[in-house]
Amino acid sequence: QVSDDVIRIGVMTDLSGVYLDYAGKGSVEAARMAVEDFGGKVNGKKIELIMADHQNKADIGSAKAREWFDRDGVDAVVDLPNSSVALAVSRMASDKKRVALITGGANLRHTNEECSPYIVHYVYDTFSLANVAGKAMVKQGYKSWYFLTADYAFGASLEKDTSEVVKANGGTVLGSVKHPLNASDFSSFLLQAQSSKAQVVGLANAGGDVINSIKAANEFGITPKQTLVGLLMTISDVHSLGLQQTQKMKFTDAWYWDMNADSRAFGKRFFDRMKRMPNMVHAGTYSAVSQYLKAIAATGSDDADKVMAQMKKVKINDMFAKNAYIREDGRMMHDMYMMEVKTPAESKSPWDYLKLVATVPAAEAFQPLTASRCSMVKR
Amino acid sequence: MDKRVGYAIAVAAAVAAPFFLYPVFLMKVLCFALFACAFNLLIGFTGLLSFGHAAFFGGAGYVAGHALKVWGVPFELGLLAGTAAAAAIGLVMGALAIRRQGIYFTMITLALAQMLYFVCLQLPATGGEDGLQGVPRGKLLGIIDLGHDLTLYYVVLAIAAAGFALIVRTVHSPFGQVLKAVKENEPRAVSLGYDVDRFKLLAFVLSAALAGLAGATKTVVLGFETLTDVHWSMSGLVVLMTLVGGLGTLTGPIVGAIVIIALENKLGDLGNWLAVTTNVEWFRTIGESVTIVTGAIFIVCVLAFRRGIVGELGALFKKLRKPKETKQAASSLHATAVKTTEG
Amino acid sequence: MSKALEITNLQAWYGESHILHDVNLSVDQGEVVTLLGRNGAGRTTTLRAIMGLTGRRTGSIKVGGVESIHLPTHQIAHLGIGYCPEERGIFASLSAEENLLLPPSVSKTERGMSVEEIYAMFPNLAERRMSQGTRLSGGEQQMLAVARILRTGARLLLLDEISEGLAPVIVQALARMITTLKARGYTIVMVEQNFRFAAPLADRFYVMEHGQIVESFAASELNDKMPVLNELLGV
Amino acid sequence: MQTNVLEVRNLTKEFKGFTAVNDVSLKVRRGSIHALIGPNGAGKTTFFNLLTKFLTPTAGAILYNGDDITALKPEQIAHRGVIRSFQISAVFPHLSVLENVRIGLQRALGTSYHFWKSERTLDQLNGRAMQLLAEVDLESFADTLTVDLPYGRKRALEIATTLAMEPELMLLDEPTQGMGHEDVHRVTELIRKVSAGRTILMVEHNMSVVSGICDRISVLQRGALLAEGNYEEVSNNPQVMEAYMGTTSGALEGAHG
Amino acid sequence: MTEIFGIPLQAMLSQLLLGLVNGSFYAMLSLGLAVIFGLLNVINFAHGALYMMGAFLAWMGLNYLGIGYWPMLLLAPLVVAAFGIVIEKTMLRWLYKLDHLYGLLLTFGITLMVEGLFRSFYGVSGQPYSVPEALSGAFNLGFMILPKYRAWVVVASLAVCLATWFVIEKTKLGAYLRAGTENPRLVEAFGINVPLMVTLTYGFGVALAAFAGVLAAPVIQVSPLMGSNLIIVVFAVVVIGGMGSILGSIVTGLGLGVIEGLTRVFYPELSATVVFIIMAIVLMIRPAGLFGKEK
Ligand SMILES: Nc1ncnc2c1ncn2[C@@H]1O[C@H](COP(=O)(O)OP(=O)(O)OP(=O)(O)O)[C@@H](O)[C@H]1O
Ligand SMILES: Nc1ncnc2c1ncn2[C@@H]1O[C@H](COP(=O)(O)OP(=O)(O)OP(=O)(O)O)[C@@H](O)[C@H]1O
Ligand SMILES: [Mg+2]
Ligand SMILES: [Mg+2]
Repeated sequence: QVSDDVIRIGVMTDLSGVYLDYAGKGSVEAARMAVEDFGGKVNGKKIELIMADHQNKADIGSAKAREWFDRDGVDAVVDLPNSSVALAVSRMASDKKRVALITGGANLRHTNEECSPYIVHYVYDTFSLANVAGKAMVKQGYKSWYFLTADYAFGASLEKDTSEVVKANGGTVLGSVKHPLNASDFSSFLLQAQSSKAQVVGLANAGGDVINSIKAANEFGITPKQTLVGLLMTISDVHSLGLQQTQKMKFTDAWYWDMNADSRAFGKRFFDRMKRMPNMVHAGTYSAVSQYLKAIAATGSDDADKVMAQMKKVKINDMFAKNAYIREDGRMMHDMYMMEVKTPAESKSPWDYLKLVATVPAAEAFQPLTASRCSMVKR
Repeated sequence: MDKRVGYAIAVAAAVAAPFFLYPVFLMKVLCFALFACAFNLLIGFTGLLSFGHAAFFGGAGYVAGHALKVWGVPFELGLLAGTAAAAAIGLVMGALAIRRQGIYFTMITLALAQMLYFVCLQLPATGGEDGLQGVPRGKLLGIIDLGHDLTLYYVVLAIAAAGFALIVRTVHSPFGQVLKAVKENEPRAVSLGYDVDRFKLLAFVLSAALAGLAGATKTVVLGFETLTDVHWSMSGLVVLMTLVGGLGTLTGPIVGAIVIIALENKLGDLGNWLAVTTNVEWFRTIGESVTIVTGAIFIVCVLAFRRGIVGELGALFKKLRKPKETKQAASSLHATAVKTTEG
Repeated sequence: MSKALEITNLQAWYGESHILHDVNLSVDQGEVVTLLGRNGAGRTTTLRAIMGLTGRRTGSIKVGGVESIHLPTHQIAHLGIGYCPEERGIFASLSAEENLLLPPSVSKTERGMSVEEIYAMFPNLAERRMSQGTRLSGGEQQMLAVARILRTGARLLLLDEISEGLAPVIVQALARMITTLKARGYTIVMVEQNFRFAAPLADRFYVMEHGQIVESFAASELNDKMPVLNELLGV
Repeated sequence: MQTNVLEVRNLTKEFKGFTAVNDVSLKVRRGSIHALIGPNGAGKTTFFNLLTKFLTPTAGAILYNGDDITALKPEQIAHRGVIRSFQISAVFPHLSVLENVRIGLQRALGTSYHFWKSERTLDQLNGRAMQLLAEVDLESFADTLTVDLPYGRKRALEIATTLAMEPELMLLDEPTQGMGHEDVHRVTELIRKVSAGRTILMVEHNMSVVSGICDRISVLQRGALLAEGNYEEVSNNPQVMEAYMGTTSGALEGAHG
Repeated sequence: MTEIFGIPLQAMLSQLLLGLVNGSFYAMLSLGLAVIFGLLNVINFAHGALYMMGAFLAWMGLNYLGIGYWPMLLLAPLVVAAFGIVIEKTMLRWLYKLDHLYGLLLTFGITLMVEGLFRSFYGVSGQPYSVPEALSGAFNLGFMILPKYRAWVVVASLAVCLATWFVIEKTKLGAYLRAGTENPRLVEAFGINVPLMVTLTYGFGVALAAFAGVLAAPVIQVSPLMGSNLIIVVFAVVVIGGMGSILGSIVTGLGLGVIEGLTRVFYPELSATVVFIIMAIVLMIRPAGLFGKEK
């Protein structure tokens, strides 16, 4: 019983704005690869992949999603970078009983206030970013922290969560400075971080702000003495800055292409198509789509309730994650990693950028169910 | 006479539309149409180009959303709160900006609106980049459930129509007369005893309030409000709508809003359709280049179609009508619009 | 020797409106010619058309024998023309003296009046030389507008209503100035409303009406023509 | 009632180191036509600007009907009945002639801020507007767009609009400047006509106009009052002849026609 | 250690200095806007996009052609000037007779297109560009480490700004420009090739933007969005300084950079809005801006 005999998956992403490199076309390609790996069919039913650019506008995203669900018979949406779009679209998916596989979004609310039986939060969230960085770093002896925080909700919560973790693990927070979103120059803020003499400067910001902070940190001679930790960073950022600037930085990652044979194989395939290596969002999108299709294959139905039940039932073992599973609140539980950027000398080949510092098991990385504010979680 | 026929046809079309098109999409178009008309009230009839109208649109959206969601006020009060907030922001912004003319005015509105953007970004109440989600629609007059799209559609249609009627009336009011005079020759208006700054300010506040009404309504329709609506690119968008439709024409902004909203939402589909029909894969990329296409439209409009769709049509009909006095009925809507331009 | 200015069959438009219809006139070297006419007759437009400042224009305008109808404005000026516009065109962001020194020399051979000569002719200006251009009174601006084209070496002067709004004492000074200029061999085309001012100065008159020349005569015929002028201008 | 509508006491205006109006005291008698003449740059326009508060005086007081109005704003002065015209024509070009006059009349209705009223509520003013247009011979142009009017007619329209304000005191800055002879004549007659029942203060270079209609003449020079009196007195004042006329000719007639 | 309002004097000094660096960018950009506005009466919304283009050209020069920083410092502005000249000749030219608003709208459209194109070719995360060899390293000023490159930015931009100011206010060419600002047709009637002057002015104005862009390339990531983040602040700077005032744009640009820098220490939350707040205050007191002339 596949509705109208086609399984439709919609990749909703940002094809023209700030998440272009972070998700964007790479996510579309990753989803396409997953579909291809099924031979374009599940149980003889055709799989159709459609995509849309939400332009980082929630109203465009939700209008598109509405059309997809009501008219085009889309069964699942995937990716959803940009938290306002992700919130609006996943809400609509829940209303219409369709599956939302959030691989690009980082908002903790998807598995808390906004949780629903139809939402899977797949790759990472702000809690895990903070948690992994805080724990792993303090354990490695980086005890004193200073934060450079983007002055809006995302930055503030990232800073707050990380501080709590740092303190809980025996570290200290020496202070923080707030900078405006899209600041043109970070030197003033970094000088304040420098004079704090903290071991770690945590970057509680994202995108261009991360990149420009790192540049200024190099210029003012902060980096060799103090360690920069990107609280939200991907390999795409490392690539665009180059190893010279980013060497020895640390950041939290959910996946790296050079971790095992499977991931390397995927990385190479992706590279051949996109001329760049995938980041965790791309890999997560591939994995999420594959798991979704597997669940349809297993249940023989594209009914959201059945598929979701199936997805939550099985263990996930693929190139993205080993021994992972989807928790009752929709959180996909997988190990997270603390990565360090290699020095130019250590790097042997193009895109050979990172080395593993620590693995944080899923149970430690993500928000424990006991703390969940999700209404589906039974206590 | 024929003006009425034109309006009647428009109303009939609007009433029937939700049976053919998405009500939510239509409501969004209506909200933007009202927004553009409100904006046009300022540029078209006082000659002041504001590049900060997003502040009213989005600001009202946040206030209305907050009132409805957090304070749980009824639907009408929510809209009212949004509108009043926009009027208040308009008053402050106007009081600062009105003292300068032309391009200075434009830049000041732009900068002040950007300031509001930063405030919205930082305030906890707005939810930062998550936006304000889950705004309830509530009930009209406490009885009629607005959860149903079609019901809400007619309510929104009524709101937009009322707003539009108020704009038309304002243009053709004693106040509108003075505005025209001020636009034509400001020192002379002063010497005749008119406090021109207050007239401009009132026009500005009116425009802000109506833009706010549009923004508040949009928030209720979609159920959320995000930073997009207070960002300066939203101000740019409303300028584009008005420009495409016809600056200073009464109906132009409506047409412009329809065209631009449709474009924003459907450009990707259009690209895919072109790719399928012509077999040129390149067309698919159009969907990824909304900003480039928008920019191109701006340039083309400014260089070649300054009068906008309605303005150009009006001029065309005027030309056609000159030799023959027939065809009046068909062109009535546009002709009236054009007449107001010249006024 | 070629004519200083020879206009044949000139048509000119402002946008869509056709203002000048078939204007023909010629001015000899060293002559002072006055264009008379009612408000809106097209006299200013004629001067502007010579300078290429109207919209479209057709016909022929020869300046010192050189065809200028297809030239851009700045090249027309370099044929040796000094233009004093009706609205004076004093620059607010420049001081009076900067205004005076602004126009570049337009002739390779001729040197215009020196600044000293000019200040001697208009003592008011010397006094206000450091003032911002538009802070000058209406009359002072008018003087400045005339004064600044005398410096450029232009031999053909186009003067539009230079006596307008001036005190009688200044008007008389201007009359003396025109006489002086004429004696120095300048060619002058004046547009004047003020017939009493123009009458004794001009060698020849053209009368315009509705964008056309309707009458032309020499100074010697002036008395004979008074009835016609009376009818055309109400003089 | 005061015999003087306007009394100016020791009015001074300095622009950075330059005194444009210097300690001028002047009385304008009710019902008169008072001319202000003087060489270019004497400060006449500046003086007008001070009276209407388009410029702020450096020192001195302006009394209107005995009240000190020195501190009022331009539009407040207009409300009191002091209306000026400009040296260059001031009309609303894209309104019809009738609408131009109505703008002047409209303020009295008190509905100028009423954006919710129909503009048809203004039709009640049409009668009065036509009367005013009749006064300046413009009835036949009522529905014409103002840009299309000839220059002289525009000045007439401007006067009609000014009259609509029921001014007690009209300030006219060179009302005949740039006009052809017919127009000069028409406007002169018009001024004479409208002067009935009100006071007019005008700047004018055209001596035939001044001598024809003005009751009293003040002569400014370099910002200061040089002479005052009727035409006879002023025109025979040797200082005035020297400053304004030049010494060549005896009569204060000038080159103007 | 001496403290001012709880901030060590040394920190204060270093923030002042950094503010000056940012101020130099503001000054250069607002100067370009002022020059263009002066003669063309166009608010060049595309200024930010052209600044970005300058930075990108520097990067492209290095990556595709192997041309280093110093040649690009000259070449990039020239290329952008050429681009500007094409825009002026083919588009802006037709708008002069109309309301200035159309110029703003046109350049707004150009901005969207230019930024969109760069974004679709180069993504958004940007391209790295490192400090030129000769200027790497830093001065130890005792109270802070000042990267040599930042010092160079201040020196270079001040030199360019002052040279521009001198030409416009003190030379005959400048007088033509100022007169052309008011009444271009008349200046042309005096025999000056105004259309050419206008074209070159636009070229020069956008070259200033590109120059600032090249200067910025080693400091911030070269990304398609770098201009749009900056341009609105620069607009506010221009309003505060008084539009069209050359000196005003230079002084205000530097001054606001410094004030913004201090805000970053005393009250960082406000640093994004402080410029706009100052703008509001200035407008209340002096509607024409600090250096602007009342109409
Ligand atoms: N820029 C313009 N656009 C359109 N029409 C114009 C323009 N300038 C002048 N005209 C029209 O051209 C005609 C001739 O005007 P022109 O200024 O040449 O008259 P004039 O003889 O100099 O009279 P005046 O005494 O008013 O200066 C008038 O009907 C006028 O309305
Ligand atoms: N804003 C100002 N700043 C400086 N000086 C000024 C200003 N306005 C006028 N002036 C000067 O004041 C003097 C008087 O100017 P005003 O315009 O009042 O003269 P006027 O008597 O009206 O002359 P005209 O008959 O030529 O119009 C002039 O010398 C002028 O340069
Ligand atoms: Mg003329
Ligand atoms: Mg005057």
